[in-house]
Amino acid sequence: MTNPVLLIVVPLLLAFLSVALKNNKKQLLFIAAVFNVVGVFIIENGSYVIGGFRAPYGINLNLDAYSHLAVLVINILFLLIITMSNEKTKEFSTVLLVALAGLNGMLLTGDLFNLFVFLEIVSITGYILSTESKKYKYSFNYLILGTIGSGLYLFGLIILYAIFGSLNMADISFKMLSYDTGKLVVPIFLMFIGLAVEAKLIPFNGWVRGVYGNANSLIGSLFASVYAGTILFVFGRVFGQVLVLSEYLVAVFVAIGVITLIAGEVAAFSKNKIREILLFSSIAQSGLVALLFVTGLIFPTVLQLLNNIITKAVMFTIAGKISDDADTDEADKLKGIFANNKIIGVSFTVSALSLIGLPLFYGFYSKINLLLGLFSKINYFVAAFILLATIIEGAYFIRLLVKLWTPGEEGKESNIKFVTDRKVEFDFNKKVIAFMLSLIILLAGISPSLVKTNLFAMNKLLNEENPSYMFELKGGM
Amino acid sequence: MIQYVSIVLMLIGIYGLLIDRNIIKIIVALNIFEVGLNIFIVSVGFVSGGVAPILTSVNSNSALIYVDPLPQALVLTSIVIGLGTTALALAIARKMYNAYNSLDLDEIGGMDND
Amino acid sequence: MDFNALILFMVFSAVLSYLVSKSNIKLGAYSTILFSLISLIILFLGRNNIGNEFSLLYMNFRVTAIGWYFSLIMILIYSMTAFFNPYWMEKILYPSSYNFLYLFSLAATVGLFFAADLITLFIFWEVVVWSSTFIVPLGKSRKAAVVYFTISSIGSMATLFAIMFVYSKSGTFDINEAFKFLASEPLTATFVFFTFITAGLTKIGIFPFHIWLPLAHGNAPHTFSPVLSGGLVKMGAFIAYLSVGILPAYKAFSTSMTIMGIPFQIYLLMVLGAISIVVGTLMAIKQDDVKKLIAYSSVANGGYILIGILMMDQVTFAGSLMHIFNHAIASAAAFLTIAAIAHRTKTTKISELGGMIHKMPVSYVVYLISIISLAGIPPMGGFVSKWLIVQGLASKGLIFIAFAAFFGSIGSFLYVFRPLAGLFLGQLAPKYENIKPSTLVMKIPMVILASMSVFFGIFPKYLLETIGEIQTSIGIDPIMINGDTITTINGVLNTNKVAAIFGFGFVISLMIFLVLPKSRKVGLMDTYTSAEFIYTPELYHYANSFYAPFERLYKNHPSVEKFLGKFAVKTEELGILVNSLFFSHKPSVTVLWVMAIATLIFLGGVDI
Amino acid sequence: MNIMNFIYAFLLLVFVFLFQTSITGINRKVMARLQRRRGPKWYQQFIDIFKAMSKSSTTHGWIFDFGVIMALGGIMATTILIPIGPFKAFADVDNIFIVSYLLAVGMLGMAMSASGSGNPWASIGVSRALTNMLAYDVPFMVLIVSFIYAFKTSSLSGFAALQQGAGILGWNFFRFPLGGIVALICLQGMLGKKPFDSFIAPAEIASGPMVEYGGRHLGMLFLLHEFSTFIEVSIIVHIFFGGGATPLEFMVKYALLYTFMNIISGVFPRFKIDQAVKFYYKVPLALAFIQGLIIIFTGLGVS
Repeated sequence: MTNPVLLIVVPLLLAFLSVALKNNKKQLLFIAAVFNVVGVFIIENGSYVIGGFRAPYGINLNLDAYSHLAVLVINILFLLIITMSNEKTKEFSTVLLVALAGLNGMLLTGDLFNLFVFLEIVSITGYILSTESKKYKYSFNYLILGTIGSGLYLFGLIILYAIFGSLNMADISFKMLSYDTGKLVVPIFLMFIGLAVEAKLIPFNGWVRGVYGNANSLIGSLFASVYAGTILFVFGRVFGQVLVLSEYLVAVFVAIGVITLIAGEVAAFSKNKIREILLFSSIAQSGLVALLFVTGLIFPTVLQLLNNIITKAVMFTIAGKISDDADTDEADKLKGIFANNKIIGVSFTVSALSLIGLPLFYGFYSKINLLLGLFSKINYFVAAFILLATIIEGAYFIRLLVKLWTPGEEGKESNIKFVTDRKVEFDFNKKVIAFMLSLIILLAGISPSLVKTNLFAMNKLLNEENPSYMFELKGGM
Repeated sequence: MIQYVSIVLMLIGIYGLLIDRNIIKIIVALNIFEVGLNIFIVSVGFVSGGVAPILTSVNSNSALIYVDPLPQALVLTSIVIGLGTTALALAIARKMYNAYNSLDLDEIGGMDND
Repeated sequence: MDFNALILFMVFSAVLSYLVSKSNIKLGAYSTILFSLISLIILFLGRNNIGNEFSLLYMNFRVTAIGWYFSLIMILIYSMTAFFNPYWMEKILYPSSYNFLYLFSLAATVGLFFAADLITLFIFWEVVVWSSTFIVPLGKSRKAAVVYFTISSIGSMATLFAIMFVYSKSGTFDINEAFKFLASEPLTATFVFFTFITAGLTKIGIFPFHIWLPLAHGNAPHTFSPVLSGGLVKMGAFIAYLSVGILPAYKAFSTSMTIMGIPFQIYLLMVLGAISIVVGTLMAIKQDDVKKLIAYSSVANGGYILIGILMMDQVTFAGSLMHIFNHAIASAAAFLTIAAIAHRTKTTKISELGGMIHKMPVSYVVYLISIISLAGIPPMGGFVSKWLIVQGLASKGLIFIAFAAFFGSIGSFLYVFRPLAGLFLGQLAPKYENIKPSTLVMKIPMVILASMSVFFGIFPKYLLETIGEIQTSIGIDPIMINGDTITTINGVLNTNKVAAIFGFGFVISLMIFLVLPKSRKVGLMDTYTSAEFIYTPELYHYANSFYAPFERLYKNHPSVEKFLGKFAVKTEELGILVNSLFFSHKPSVTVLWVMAIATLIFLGGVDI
Repeated sequence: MNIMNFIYAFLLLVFVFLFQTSITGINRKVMARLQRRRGPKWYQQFIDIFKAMSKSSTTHGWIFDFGVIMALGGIMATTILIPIGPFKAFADVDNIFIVSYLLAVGMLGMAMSASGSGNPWASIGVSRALTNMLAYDVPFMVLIVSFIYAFKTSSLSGFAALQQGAGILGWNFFRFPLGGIVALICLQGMLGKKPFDSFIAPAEIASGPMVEYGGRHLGMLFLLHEFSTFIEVSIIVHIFFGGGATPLEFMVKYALLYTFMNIISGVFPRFKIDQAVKFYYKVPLALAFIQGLIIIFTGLGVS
């Protein structure tokens, strides 16, 4: 058995090395990312004890179907994003290495306090990355909110510990089954707030606009795709699988999710800057994913989450690059920008259409699955809200795409002479990877069975009706 | 009792976050919040009449009541993380002062609509 | 040839056409003609496929008579319009993508009509929507594409909801099976009926979803407007058919309150159809842009089609199916003539044109025949279908619906005449003195479509026999047709005879004209001017606000556009509110939120 | 349908021409007496028509000619559809919808020709004529729909046959008085008589559509006018006054109704076109709906 702890340790080790080997930082980052991607395919499912104490007394790593899929996707996306924005990684190599370690740790750990530690590590790398834009007040805002959030998470966690005397996820999960969950509203809710700050749920996400809205191609896509993906995977782990929620809490969380979804879409509709549109769409998607996790749907939610983070990786990279080169990301000033960058345009379009959930793209498959799930749970209202959100989402994405593809004045035919004179040059890496990702989205949409048989073969649990990893590994106990 | 004190400390910290406009004061408030939290964590491990869970020659009798040692370990970690965060926050505060020539969020801000 | 091969062929032809266009734009445009014509022939000859079932990937298909009929119309319109593509290749921003999307959306429509399960139906529906959405902004308006897509997705999302709902209840996506359980559940059936049909309503352009038609049809590239109006709108009719034909609406609503024998749920939609007729007619009357005018006429005609389909009976349903065909070819032909004129004059505004008949006589004749058919005047096809619809309405005594039908019918004389008078007739502006007539390739489809309008007006039996078979296949009495005599409860119509009488009258009139003394040809400016001297033909041309006194009567009308405009503004304002409430750049605001929510939860959670 | 039908049809056209033109002549006399004038001779109308036909004329292009031919052809074809008492040139074509839509062909041809002249007065006239048509046709058609629903027929002779045999009180005009009033108001609009004649208003828009015509074109339009008058009045006679068991009965009813309408026209001023629309959509449309609802829901008067 290959120990998945390598996924955490190796990047961390290289992070220390990178301080010494200043000139080769970039290469080290690349090595770590490649190592992790390769490693993901080698590691095997199981529970791994760290430090010699048997669970639930010691810390353990849980590698089951869910976390395996998560580390697979997150590591691959991490590699793709740093390759796409290769030119920007030098400055932040060390931080990125630490972040990679933290992200893997968050996904793998089977211990709630350990999760807090990794969460803080990842958050701190996030604060540092966000300073790249030189908009320090946004970073400061992010820092304060992130710290408060994780403080509240810890607060709730400690109360849980006081009640159950354990920090092990599986242990707490089992103990909660025979406990009146109605009495756990306060600690669970504090933990929820803690994760919600990072997961961008309204109203705990005041930092998002400043940070995402000014991020460059590398950092924007990292935040929107890798960071958001990780935190949502963890959210699904904690609130979808570990903690047993009372009906009251489920209702409150679903309400928060729905509000996030609708408010996010509406806010995105009112925006003109590409990155702001994308960030509000990310917020909405987070709300959607969170509420689906809370509803107890795992498989369709994961599908939707994958849809979100893969497409956002492509779109934020492109949007960041555009604003880096053209000095603006206002759609009105970038009319017809894709006319000169067709491959990038196609990738962006495919991603956007997939995010809306239009057929022939992967997003449709996830949308159908989550609707099927919701209907099987008789959650008609949530389904109706999701469809409503889709309408708004479609409206602003199509508006954006139309602006970026077809320049022209109202009442005059679209013509090349209306194309903006701002120039954006996309390098080879971005073109190839963005196009490849959009091709994958397309193929997965045309033949979803491809996804199902290949990617999900190792993930049989997710296909089952009521997946709970707790019963597979029992947290290593 | 000590738990109430800690919660009061946390609330003071949050109150500071709510009303303070000065970056340094906000960082201080954040620290007060964290201190309150840390005290709370430690307090959880307290068992009335318990002794330190260390096997010594004095109290080798395992029937004795021990205090919970884990929260102390946790709080160590938490303090370290808090320290790191504060350091980073101060670094950012310095950068902000260089960039905006002010430490007052109201003066720095006012660009909410950008 | 099997139809799964047909669908595959159509998809690959789209890709092929893209590749060809990449190397040679003109050749690519001609390839769209070729491919769509081949598809048309395959489909036409493959009628024996009706009843076959096949699957591609995860999609299942079943060839039905009505699906065959709809796809025939669709491919016909596409292939005829394709003849215009070569002339627009230099003007369109992305010619190769245009060709690809053109053929791709065609393939998707055919897939839609042959869908055997609801998911397949929905997939192709959405594919058509997004593929056509990207063609629209190549024309004159970017906003049009957004409105088109948004309105379409309102419909498709409602339909998706219905599909999922039905699936969760019946456990199957199969179109024929999924709805069966509704027959005994009137309440659920009402809900499913209204949500499922919404996509159809948005696509046909039924009030209040009609606003996208004038925007999209009026501003799409000239070569795509015929397809939108003649073709894609008819997809909505198909959904409407599914909602009353396959969904057992009449059976399910048999216990509900009826109005003149029609369940009120269905009557409600018929009223919407009637409102669309009136609104479409009134708005068409006041348009200055011909394309918008024809677009609004599509709204009105969509109302007829919807009403007819909802009746689901022997006469009206047949009339509606026939009207789908007639309106498709007539409105496509009308749009094509406008495209031919815009090709030379670069404008479609009535007030900027005039006297085009002297430069483009063929376009004029085609336009004349098409609008006569649109207005439902014999001896064109449109007359037969409108006659059937009106007969059906009269036999049920639906006078309020009939009022709308007549209002639309007579109102259509008004609006079809406007372009005729302002654009084709009247004074020819000197700047158009030297324009050339339309090219031969453009004339081919126009002449074909116009002659079809005439042919099916005189010999409707070739169409009505097919429609009768469709009616038999879905279990309602086929339309009674004997030779060329159509018989309904209240009357008979022999189109041959009417045409012969018309011809007879025309011949006599012609003879009178020829016998009488010859007349002298004079110029257009040589007219009675109340003794004024006028030298500017443009000023001597009555084309602006043609029906000014009538338009004044309803100039302050409320409109869905205004309402939706306000709604969009409100949505944006809500977005700004969300922004300022939740997304402050100061930590204190968010911390306050955290505390407020936490306090609320504590208060609420403690006593639970 | 054989050659005899067409011969009958031709004879019918000739007969209608002679009959209607005479009636028009007589009516000119009646009108003159009403206005305390002597008036022209009863055959003055024939003289006018033949005189116009014999004069030379000018044309403004092929559509100008073609429109006139199409208009007269369409109107004559419609005339052939109209039964005169029991006499019909063709069987089974007197469907009210066929008649009213075929009538529109003639109208359209005339409008085309007029606009083709390039004279704005003509276009203004056409615009008013079409607006007028939208006003009067809709209430009338609503009425017709309820009749079709009640009587299960839509042919003119069918309507007429159902009223015969019960005396004057069997006429639809008396069985459905509201409808009868609507029909007469609509007939006035169809005929383009005052107060609904703003589209040819001679002093205002120089006779509207007719402004450019002369010679054979004008002569043919005179013919057209006679035929279309015949069609419109006949429709009302058939539907509301029991048609005629014999051609003579029909002709008498016809002459009386036409004269009556003319007399009404003699005492009215002229509506503006928007006033006409407003009027038709206020009074006759409401009455038509009331009558329709009465017929459909109570069956009152249907027998």
